[in-house]
Amino acid sequence: MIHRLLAVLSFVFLCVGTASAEPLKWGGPIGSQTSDGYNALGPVVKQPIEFPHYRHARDMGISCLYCHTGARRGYVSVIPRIDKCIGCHQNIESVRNKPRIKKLFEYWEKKEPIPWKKVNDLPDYVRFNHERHVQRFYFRQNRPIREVCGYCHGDVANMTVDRRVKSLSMGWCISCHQKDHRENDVSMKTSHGPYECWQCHK
Amino acid sequence: MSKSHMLALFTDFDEASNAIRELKASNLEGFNIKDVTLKSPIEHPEIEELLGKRPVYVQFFTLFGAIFGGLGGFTFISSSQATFLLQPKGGKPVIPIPPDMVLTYELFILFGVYITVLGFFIGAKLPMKRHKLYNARVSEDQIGILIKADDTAMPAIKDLMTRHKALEIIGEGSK
Amino acid sequence: MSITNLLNNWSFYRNKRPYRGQYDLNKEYSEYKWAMALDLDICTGCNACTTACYAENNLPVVGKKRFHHGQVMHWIRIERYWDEKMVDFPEQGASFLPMMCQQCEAAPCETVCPVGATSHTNDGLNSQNYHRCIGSRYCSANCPYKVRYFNFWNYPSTAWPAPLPDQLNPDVTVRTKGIMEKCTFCVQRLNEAKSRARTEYRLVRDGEVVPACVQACPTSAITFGNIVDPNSKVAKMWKNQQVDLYKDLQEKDNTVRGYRILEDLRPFPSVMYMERIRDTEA
Amino acid sequence: MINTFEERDVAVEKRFIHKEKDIREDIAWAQINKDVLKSLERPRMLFWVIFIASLALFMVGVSCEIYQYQTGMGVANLDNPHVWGLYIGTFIFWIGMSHSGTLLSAILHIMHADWRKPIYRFAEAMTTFSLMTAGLFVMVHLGRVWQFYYVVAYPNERWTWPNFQSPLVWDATAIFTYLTSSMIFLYIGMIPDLAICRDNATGFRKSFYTFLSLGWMGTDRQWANFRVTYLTVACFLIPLAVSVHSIVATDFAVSQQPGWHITSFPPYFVAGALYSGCAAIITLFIVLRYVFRFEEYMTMPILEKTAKLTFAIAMVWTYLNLVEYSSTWYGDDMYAKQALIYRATGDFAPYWWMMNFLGSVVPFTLAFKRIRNNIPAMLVISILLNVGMWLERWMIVSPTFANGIYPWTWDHDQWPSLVQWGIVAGSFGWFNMLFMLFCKIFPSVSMYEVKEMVYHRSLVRKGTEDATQINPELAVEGGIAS
Repeated sequence: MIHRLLAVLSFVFLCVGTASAEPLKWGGPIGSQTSDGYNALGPVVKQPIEFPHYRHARDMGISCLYCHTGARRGYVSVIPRIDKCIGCHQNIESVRNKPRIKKLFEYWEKKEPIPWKKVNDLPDYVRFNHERHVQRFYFRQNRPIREVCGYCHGDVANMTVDRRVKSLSMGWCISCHQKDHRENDVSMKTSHGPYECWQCHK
Repeated sequence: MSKSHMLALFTDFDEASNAIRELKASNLEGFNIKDVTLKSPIEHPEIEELLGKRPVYVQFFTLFGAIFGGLGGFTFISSSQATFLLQPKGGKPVIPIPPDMVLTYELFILFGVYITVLGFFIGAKLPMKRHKLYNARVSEDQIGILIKADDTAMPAIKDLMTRHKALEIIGEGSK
Repeated sequence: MSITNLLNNWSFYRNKRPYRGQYDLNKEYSEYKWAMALDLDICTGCNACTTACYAENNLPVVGKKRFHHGQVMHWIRIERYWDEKMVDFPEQGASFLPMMCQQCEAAPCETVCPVGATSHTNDGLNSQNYHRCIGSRYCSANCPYKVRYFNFWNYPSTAWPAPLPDQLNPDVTVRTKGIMEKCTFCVQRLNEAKSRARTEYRLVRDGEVVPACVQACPTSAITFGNIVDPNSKVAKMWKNQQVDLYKDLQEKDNTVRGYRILEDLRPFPSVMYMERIRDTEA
Repeated sequence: MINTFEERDVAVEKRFIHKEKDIREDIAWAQINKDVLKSLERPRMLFWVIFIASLALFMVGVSCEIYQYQTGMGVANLDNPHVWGLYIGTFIFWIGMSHSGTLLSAILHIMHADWRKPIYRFAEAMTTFSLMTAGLFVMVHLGRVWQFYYVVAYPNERWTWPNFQSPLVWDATAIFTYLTSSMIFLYIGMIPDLAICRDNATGFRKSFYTFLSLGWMGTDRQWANFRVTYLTVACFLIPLAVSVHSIVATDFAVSQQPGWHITSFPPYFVAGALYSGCAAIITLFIVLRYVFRFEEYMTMPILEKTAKLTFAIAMVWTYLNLVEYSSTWYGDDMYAKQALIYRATGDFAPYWWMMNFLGSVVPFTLAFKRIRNNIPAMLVISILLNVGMWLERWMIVSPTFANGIYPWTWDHDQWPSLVQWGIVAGSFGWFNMLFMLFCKIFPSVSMYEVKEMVYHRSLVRKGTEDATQINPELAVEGGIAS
């Protein structure tokens, strides 16, 4: 009996294994799997100041590109310098005495940069080109900026301190690159992302 | 009707085959030639023939495994070459036939062998627990005939075995 | 399902490179094919290109002993030959041949890499993916020009003592031990130029971007550009020298000097050399 | 003139059965069990000497590899055009050595040559262990060993696949297939013997063999399935073995290097593989025969037959070697011609000539019966042949790099460093160690097949003595077998 069961099981295993083999299945879930799972939150990063993203991006409705200026013209999206923070906050007296703002001004008076920590960190040999993605999806397709950034960064506008949301593994990148996206909001022409090694790896 | 087992050990292989031949011809009630199991230190195709048709299905496993390995192998290789990350390689097509054939051939053999062996384990019912009437001497130099029959037929069989110079007859009860 | 993909695109997957018209402005994904033309008559063998390459691409300096043993890491090297028969060695000068990765269209190194660390890009470059490389060194064994260099030692920890790491180019990986590397035509510059051009809805202009060696060459012996664009300097030079990218045996007049090295092995290199002419009677 | 059956049988007997008694036919079956099982318990002192020496040698290799792992491939004294060295040469050597195990166990099994029965088990073990050693060399050779799994095709989070066009991937697949298949073949063929061990062992060993023998009882059903399976796997193994070494040959033949780009490489490699494997079988035969007191089973006629086989394969190899040279010489490829001249006259010339001498001239000593029956001489000759075959592999790899197509990269001061030599020596230690352990733990003479051999011969003898009862099938089988 057990042998017949073994035979059936191994046959089933072979068939299921073949059917679920990755090359036979485009866009399957395998590439998106990481140790912490799909769409699970990454590790908690302790920042020097718990920057309230929700306050700026959601409540105030500030565009992501206002602070992360590099995203539309370079590889790196840039964490804003302290003078950018001060430029606004020196005119906002109402929150001046809040503990986080006090901390901010402490750094400003000490003339020290804030030692922010990187949250969405890629390996050093990978270069994510923010410019291309922002140009394509924000400037050409006219999608809302929070949606464009949110592909990879998640709903930052509802977070306080940013946490990594997507796995950011190579397979995850590719799972999006293989899809056809419209080239701009006028034409219906679509194309997929590039897939050469040298597009991202340096 | 309760059934019991009996193991007869022989040193003379000719006597053993004669015993089986006679058993087969005897038409005892409560006994079927299918219930005879031969245990021997070496293989005896000639005695196995006497026991009647006991087909081996290993070759069907081999066939399945080889076909699966060959077709599945080629599909696997060529479709993984043609996945989204397809990278053109030095002047060759994305799916080059000769290299894929080499790998297909290897996978054909790999699965052929694996599934043949799987078939062997299934066909020979391995791994199994040894029968309680197993005797270590059948792995040395004696041939053993294990018979399952009705209790009523047992004395006659035992008598037949003794006539054929069985060295020892071990019954279920006598152990 | 990929089987449908296989069946639908079978003829595409069976296409061999290079095929004529592969690089064509009218077709998708073929706006660029980077190529070089190298005039040996102008080259003075000054090694500026090598030096520039060391600076641009984070090449480790290995020292005299390892250089002598052949563990040197120069992506572009100046080869010296004393091959002119008319004059004896002291009188004649050396002829120089700068040799870098030829970015072959049918690169022999690509097919043999077990992990696919090296493959072809759409711009006709022969890409080398350092962190995919496992160091089987098969590509070097199969490269007819021997322009692939293997990191035999752990250079990141030895080649750049304390303040030197600050001068490394952040756009280029510092390669660890046990991997293969080679000339990239300074792909970090090309990618940036392409991205900039794309943002501005245009193609890269001729001369807008050059690799470090071309930039450093004091005599402008090397010309670099996009051969797809018929008006680019390099395309004109290829055309004038009657060298065709898709041919393994060129039919040309005696008056032209252009040739590609080891063309008979059919790697279809992307670098055209122009023969040196020497007035031996003078 | 043969007119009657009786006369025919007498002739058959004269010709095949009584000519060479490769094994005593009246040996008691219990005695076979006893003799072989003794090897699991009390080998001669030499066993431990060999084992300890191999272990020490292996440790030398391990320390060299650790040093190389931490420092980089530079310690192997390779350089940039000359990127492959002894590692790849020795890799081919070990792959090659594995082939004769398949020759003895699968090919001769299908051809009913039953003189192989006492010696095929250890040859099959040799296949397995030399393949393991070869696999290690691939690892040792890699610049980044810790990433070796990139070659394996498995679904991963990078969505990448190995490059299936690369001969190295074919190699990996072929070696994996060959290693696992020959291990399975070895194991399946050993199950009846493991059952014998189980029935005779006590204590911890009993449970060990009980586990491995899977409850084998030798029933007719088991034997019938066993026979079909063993034959099928043998049939698969023969083309597999040929394909494995052909694929190793394509590692070279596929590339553009002069001296490698040769069509006759695959058969040349296969012949060389069988050659070095047969020579290694002779060496191990002599060692095992002494160490485990197997004089009764590993008899001189069997050694002689193996020696004849070696001689024949040596001549095949010599022929293919000459084909390689002459096709290059008369060919049109100036690069290849110049590489050939370089081998014969350049820096590697002494080793090249030595290789040709050891590979093609030394085997002629095997043509003499007196030498074939002289054990010390056979030991020396078999080792010499293997040295020759090892040199052959080195001569394939190194001179080509030293003198390739591109003159700027010609490299004449290439000599393997102590680290390379240490790892190569360590591999011999590793192989010997595993092999000796195998022979100590598992029966290295196949008991049930020796019994079959004795049984069939006694049947044939009985048949020829009593011409009326002859079973023609058995007579023919025995005839071919001897």
